[in-house]
Amino acid sequence: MTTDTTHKAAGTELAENHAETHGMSNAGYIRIAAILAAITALEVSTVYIDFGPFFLPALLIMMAVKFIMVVSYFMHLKFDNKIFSFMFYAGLILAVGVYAAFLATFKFFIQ
Amino acid sequence: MTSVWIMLVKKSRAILGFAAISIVAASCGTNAPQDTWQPKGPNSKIIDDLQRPVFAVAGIIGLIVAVAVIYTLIKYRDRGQPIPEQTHGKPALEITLTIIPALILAVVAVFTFGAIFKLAKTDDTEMIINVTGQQWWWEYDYPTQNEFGITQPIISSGQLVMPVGTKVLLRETSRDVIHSYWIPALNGKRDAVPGRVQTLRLEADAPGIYAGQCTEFCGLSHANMRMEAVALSKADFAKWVANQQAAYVAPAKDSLAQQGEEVFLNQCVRCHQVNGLMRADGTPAIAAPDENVWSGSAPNLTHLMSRNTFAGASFDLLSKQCRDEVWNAPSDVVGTKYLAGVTEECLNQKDLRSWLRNAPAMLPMYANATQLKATGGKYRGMPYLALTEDDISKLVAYLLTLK
Amino acid sequence: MAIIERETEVTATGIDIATPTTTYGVLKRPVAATGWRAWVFTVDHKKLGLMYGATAMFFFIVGGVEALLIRLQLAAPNGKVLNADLYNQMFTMHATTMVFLFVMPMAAGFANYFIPLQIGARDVAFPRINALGFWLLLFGGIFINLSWFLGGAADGGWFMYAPNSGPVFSPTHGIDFWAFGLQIAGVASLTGSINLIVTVLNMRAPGMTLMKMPIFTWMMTVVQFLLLFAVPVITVALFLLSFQRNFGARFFDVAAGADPLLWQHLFWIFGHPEVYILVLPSFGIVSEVLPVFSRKPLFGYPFVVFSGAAIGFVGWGVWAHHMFASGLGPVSVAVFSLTTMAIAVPTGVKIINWTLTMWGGKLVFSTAMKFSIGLIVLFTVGGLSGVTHSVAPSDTQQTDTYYIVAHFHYVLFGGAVLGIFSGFYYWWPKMFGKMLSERLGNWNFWLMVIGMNLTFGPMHILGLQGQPRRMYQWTEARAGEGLFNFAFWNLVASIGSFVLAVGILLFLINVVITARNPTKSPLDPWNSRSLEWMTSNPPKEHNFDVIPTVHHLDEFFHRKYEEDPATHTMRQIATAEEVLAEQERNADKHIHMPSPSYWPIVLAGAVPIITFGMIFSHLIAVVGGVILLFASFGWALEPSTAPESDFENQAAHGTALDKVGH
Amino acid sequence: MTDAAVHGHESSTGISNIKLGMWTFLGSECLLFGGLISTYMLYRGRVTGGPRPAQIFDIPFTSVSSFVLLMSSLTMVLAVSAAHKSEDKKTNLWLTVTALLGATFVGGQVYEFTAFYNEGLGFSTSLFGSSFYTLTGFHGVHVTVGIIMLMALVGIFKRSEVPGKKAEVVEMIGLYWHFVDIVWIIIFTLVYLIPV
Ligand code: HEA
Ligand code: HEA
Ligand code: HEC
Ligand code: CUA
Ligand SMILES: [Cu+2]
Repeated sequence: MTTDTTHKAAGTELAENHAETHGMSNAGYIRIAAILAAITALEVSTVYIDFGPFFLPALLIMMAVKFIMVVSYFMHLKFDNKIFSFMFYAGLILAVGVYAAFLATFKFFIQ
Repeated sequence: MTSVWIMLVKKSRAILGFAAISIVAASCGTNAPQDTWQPKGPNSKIIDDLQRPVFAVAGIIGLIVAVAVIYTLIKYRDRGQPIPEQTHGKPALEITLTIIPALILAVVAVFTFGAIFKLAKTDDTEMIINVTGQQWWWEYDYPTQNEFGITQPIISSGQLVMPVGTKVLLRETSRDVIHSYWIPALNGKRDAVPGRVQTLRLEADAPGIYAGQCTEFCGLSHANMRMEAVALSKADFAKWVANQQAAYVAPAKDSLAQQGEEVFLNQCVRCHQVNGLMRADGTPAIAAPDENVWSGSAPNLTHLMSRNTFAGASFDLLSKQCRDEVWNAPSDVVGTKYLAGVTEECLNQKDLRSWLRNAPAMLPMYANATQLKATGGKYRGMPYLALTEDDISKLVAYLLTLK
Repeated sequence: MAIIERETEVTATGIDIATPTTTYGVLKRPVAATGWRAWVFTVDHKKLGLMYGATAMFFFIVGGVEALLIRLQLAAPNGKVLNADLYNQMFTMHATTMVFLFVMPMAAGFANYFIPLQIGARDVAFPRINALGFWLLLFGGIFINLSWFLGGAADGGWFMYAPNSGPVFSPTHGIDFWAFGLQIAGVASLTGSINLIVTVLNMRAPGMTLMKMPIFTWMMTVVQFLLLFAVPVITVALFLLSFQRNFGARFFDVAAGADPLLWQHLFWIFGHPEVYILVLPSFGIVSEVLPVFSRKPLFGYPFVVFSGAAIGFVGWGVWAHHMFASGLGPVSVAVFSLTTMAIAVPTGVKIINWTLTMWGGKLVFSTAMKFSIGLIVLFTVGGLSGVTHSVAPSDTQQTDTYYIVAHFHYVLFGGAVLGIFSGFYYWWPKMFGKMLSERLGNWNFWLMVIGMNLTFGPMHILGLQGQPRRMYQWTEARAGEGLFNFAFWNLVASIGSFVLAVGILLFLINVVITARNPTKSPLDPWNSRSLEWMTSNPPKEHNFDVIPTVHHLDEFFHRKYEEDPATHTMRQIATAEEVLAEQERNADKHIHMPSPSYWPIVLAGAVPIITFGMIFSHLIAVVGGVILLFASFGWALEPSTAPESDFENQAAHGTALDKVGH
Repeated sequence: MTDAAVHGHESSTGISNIKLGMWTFLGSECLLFGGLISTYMLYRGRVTGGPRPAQIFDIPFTSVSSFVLLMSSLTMVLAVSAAHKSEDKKTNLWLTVTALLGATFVGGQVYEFTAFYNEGLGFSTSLFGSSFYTLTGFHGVHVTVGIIMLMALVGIFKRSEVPGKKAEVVEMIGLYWHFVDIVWIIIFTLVYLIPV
């Protein structure tokens, strides 16, 4: 079990399997990229078109959607082991929570 | 729940005695002037009523843990018994022992919340005093408040003079680094942060002098940055205000003091303001400390001798004997004694003279010319001025006229 | 703590020296040679653990001597031992040294040494990064202390509040050295945390589920997560500070509209998790030691695990309790007051579980056990004073007084340090194959406990009597008279600190005596419970002849004992020697270990050169940068596998135990 | 970062050490950039006489360079995909394109910084200046490090001296690259698009 030859082989196998079963097709990636590009265009348009009260929420939602799409598809998080998601989202959620509280103590959100 | 709390407050001394731990014991009878367990005003009283039971609870829990551990050590020490069953815990017991501390803390939290918001109130203020910290002294600025007879702003330093039974609100800020204002007998601390104005409630029940100390590390002379709050009866306070607003009295012609005034105009006035002081040409002498001092300010000396201390309350203006007389005076006469100010007999010549001789030698403060690079040539604190002993005598005589 | 050179007979049971490969030009991978090279180029987690330990111990003495100077100065009013400037440097560096260069590296040392052993692994996940972390830490520590000789050390206090830490208020280079040095040490912590997290998640022995992991490993894992997320925050803060001091940024320049509270928040968002980073390793050690010497499993293992995780988690939401007097506004104060109280609950769970672990046990009072019991009681004292701080209004009376100093020394010394000493006595035979003298240990323990109470106990009184901290002198004018006067209690504290020093000196003497004493320790001197004891003392290079398969929490214990169905007490079924012999019979024939490497020390060496250049001359920084780049490529191109380093395990032929001579 | 392969050790979770290590590292990076972004958010309006953000930002320009960086994520993912299929030529091609796109972005940033500087926003001008350059500078350094890694990878592939598993190494650098991209997604919105 610690004889390395055996499990190295096992490891490689695992990695390859996994690429085949979970990977997206290149066409899929291009589709994602197209959506991302479209959202970006929409984001930029907010500078020129008046979205009124929806401006801020719309921007933030678009930002979040892009973020999650890159993470989920390009970075494979959606298909990969849950531990990766835990590691990353733990950091992300902690960061958002802590820094939001931090800004709140400066009354940042109620200015 | 509330009744338990009130009982704890009332019985706290008894409980403290029971939980005879040195920390807790520190609350019973003492003499240090900055004792945090001797409230002398309603704000500190709010804190005191909160902390006594909290300390008692903490003491009791500490005792329980200690006793439990010692009992276990004695009872279960190895006496040759067989290795016990490998039990892995009792969830019910665990959960109970988790919930009990949580409940205790929940009770503490409720009362804590009440105190926090009570101490943060600002809408019942009766009097405002602006307090500015700088390395290493405090400046007090009383804005115009007609109801107290303050018809023009009063600027003072070192000792905060306030009327008793009045809800005073300090508005604190700083001109350089963070300092912290703290008169333990009257309230907890509040930092004086440059770029911010923050408030601290103060109110004294009885006339007296209450010691304090800057408690945010602020550089070399942090340890020397002290202050005192002087609470005067309302009548005495009115007298103090009147004196602070009295017009400048020039020293008698040809007196030593008048020569001192000249030296002062030459040497001191570039930093220190004395309201009403005129130059020889009849123009008012206006100090420009911002050009000389890094923090941009030096103490206003107009009524120097109405204070008992100088240089961040580090040194006494009064000789030891006179000082003790004021400090130990019973509260009904302390006002009168304080208002007497510094007379010639009572002046602490030694310290004042060495201050004028070489201030940086008395307080570490990088005020010597060799260390001015970082501040672009400006002094941090009062510089060494190379005065002759003669000049110093003249200056002392002059300063004594600044009642 | 001297590094005791491993004896040849022990290595003889281990790896055959590998020959280097030359596949990728640049440099050969060094061989596992003897002498100093065996240490400098090593990637072995055990050697690195010992090197961490030795470094930390060195800095403990440095920080301790600084503390003694502080206490000398404060023994009497208007102390003249140090001037104000030097005093300010002294307490700043005392705290920096103790926190970042003693407790954290010591914990890293224990983690390095014991996590792989406790989870049944042969090394950590990234051995070279492990070595890199150690060298960065060492160089960072030296770098910070260089400032003593180059114009003066940092003088802003260990939390270095802005704007007092700005270029105007602290014109020497002390704070530059401090900020860059901590930055370097921070990288070490970060790489270390990634390494250990991956190790724990990925390299456990078969059968060792997370809930069968030894509790020390668990607590260390929580610590690594705290480091992982807390270090970047101080990294940001330190960058802002360095950019202000060295490149003219204005982050804390009030004239530009800066808010000094920015620094406070960033520092304490890191700083509060940091205090749990300091104490949780010791909680882990204590949770190992108490069951062993109570002959009982840890009471409520899952509760201890989850409370550890809870402390780690809640620890993120309490940072502003260090700022109750800063002027946050009542709502923030109330929220942080509440969360701070909440954190006492999971910590209480630990205290209660430790006590209940001893309850009903068969208590053996070894020195390690005494230190652990000391921790329970003294940490509780510190924790309870912490709870009194959490009551924000009363904290406004306490903050920045000696009462706070008392609190954190009780939790740090009574918690972290006592735990570390417990670990020393418990694991010394494991690490060095020899037992520390228990008789000296007894003296060591009592002098430390008495000394610490004499030193820090009076600080409660001093603080509540209104003595502020960080004062280079105290004055009789504010000292009071009678029972609570400053003079008496300051003197007691100063005397106590020397009692403490003698106690620690005894430990050092104990180490020396032990190193000279030829007697070997038994294989399982304490009748221990976890995997690290299921191998020789000290462990072989490859840790285990065969990776054990785990069935129980406390696997080793359960291989030695079984329950008597009638009385439910435990009876021995095998000795440790027998368990080990069984392991060796099944030893792996073919074990592969990573070869040493030149690159970690070279890469780490480049970093202080860069930071030195940032302070003094950008040319030097460029030189450092070139070395860094070169080393990175050397690192990347180094052959990762050296097939020749495989070896036939001689232990498989049943000779190891005879040679170790237990 | 290839030490994992060294170990004769089966992983308890069945996943590779370096991949887990990389994700752990990225989790930590969230707090680094979070701190920088929060500092910027706190200080973005504090300009002390210097130019305000809205006065100097050139949204069309930045939009284009953001788009370039976004597309480099696509080329990166194509490189990873090719690497998994062991198509070395394609892998190299996509890696090179990614590096070029990254370089275009960094070039754009250098141009932008120069332009801002000429319009009066120096590093010491104001809090806005200090925190803007620090945030975007940190990001730029991350991109630059990514480019160096990509180029090194191409070089190493050419000499077919890849230590460890090729596809995995490409994937690792890919993760890093995408992370740098998502950080920019946030910066682009919070810094550039939300006006002050
Ligand atoms: C090892 C490090 C460590 C640990 C573990 C702690 C633990 C705690 N700390 Fe401490 N703290 C520091 C290190 C540490 N601290 C340092 C270094 C500083 C000062 C930094 C500086 O200013 O330089 C500081 C400062 C500090 C402050 C700021 C004080 C000030 O500057 O004004 C506060 C305020 O709330 C605080 C609170 C607490 C609390 C509530 C805990 C709790 O986690 C304690 C919990 C433990 C117990 C409560 C005991 C056991 C529990 C039971 C037996 C159960 C029953 C208990 C109850 C129902 C109460 N600490
Ligand atoms: C883990 C952390 C840690 C540890 C272990 C210690 C240990 C000690 N600390 Fe520390 N201390 C801090 C962390 C720590 N401290 C922090 C964070 C601060 C706040 C700083 C700030 O405000 O910025 C502080 C501040 C602080 C102060 C307040 C300074 C001030 O506010 O002005 C004092 C004062 O007494 C003090 C004393 C001591 C003493 C006597 C020890 C002793 O326990 C030391 C014991 C060790 C030794 C004595 C060395 C080993 C002995 C020998 C080698 C024997 C041979 C040598 C001789 C006899 C010369 N410390
Ligand atoms: C360059 C500026 C400067 C000059 C010139 C100067 N001082 Fe000062 N002085 C200060 C500062 C700053 C302080 C406050 C220092 C402190 O408390 O630490 C001070 C404090 C004092 C105090 C204590 C005041 C108080 O209320 O605490 C006195 C008295 C004093 N100066 C007298 C003089 C006299 C007399 C002269 C002239 C011979 C003089 N000073 C010249 C800057 C100056
Ligand atoms: Cu002002 Cu300390
Ligand atoms: Cu804290």
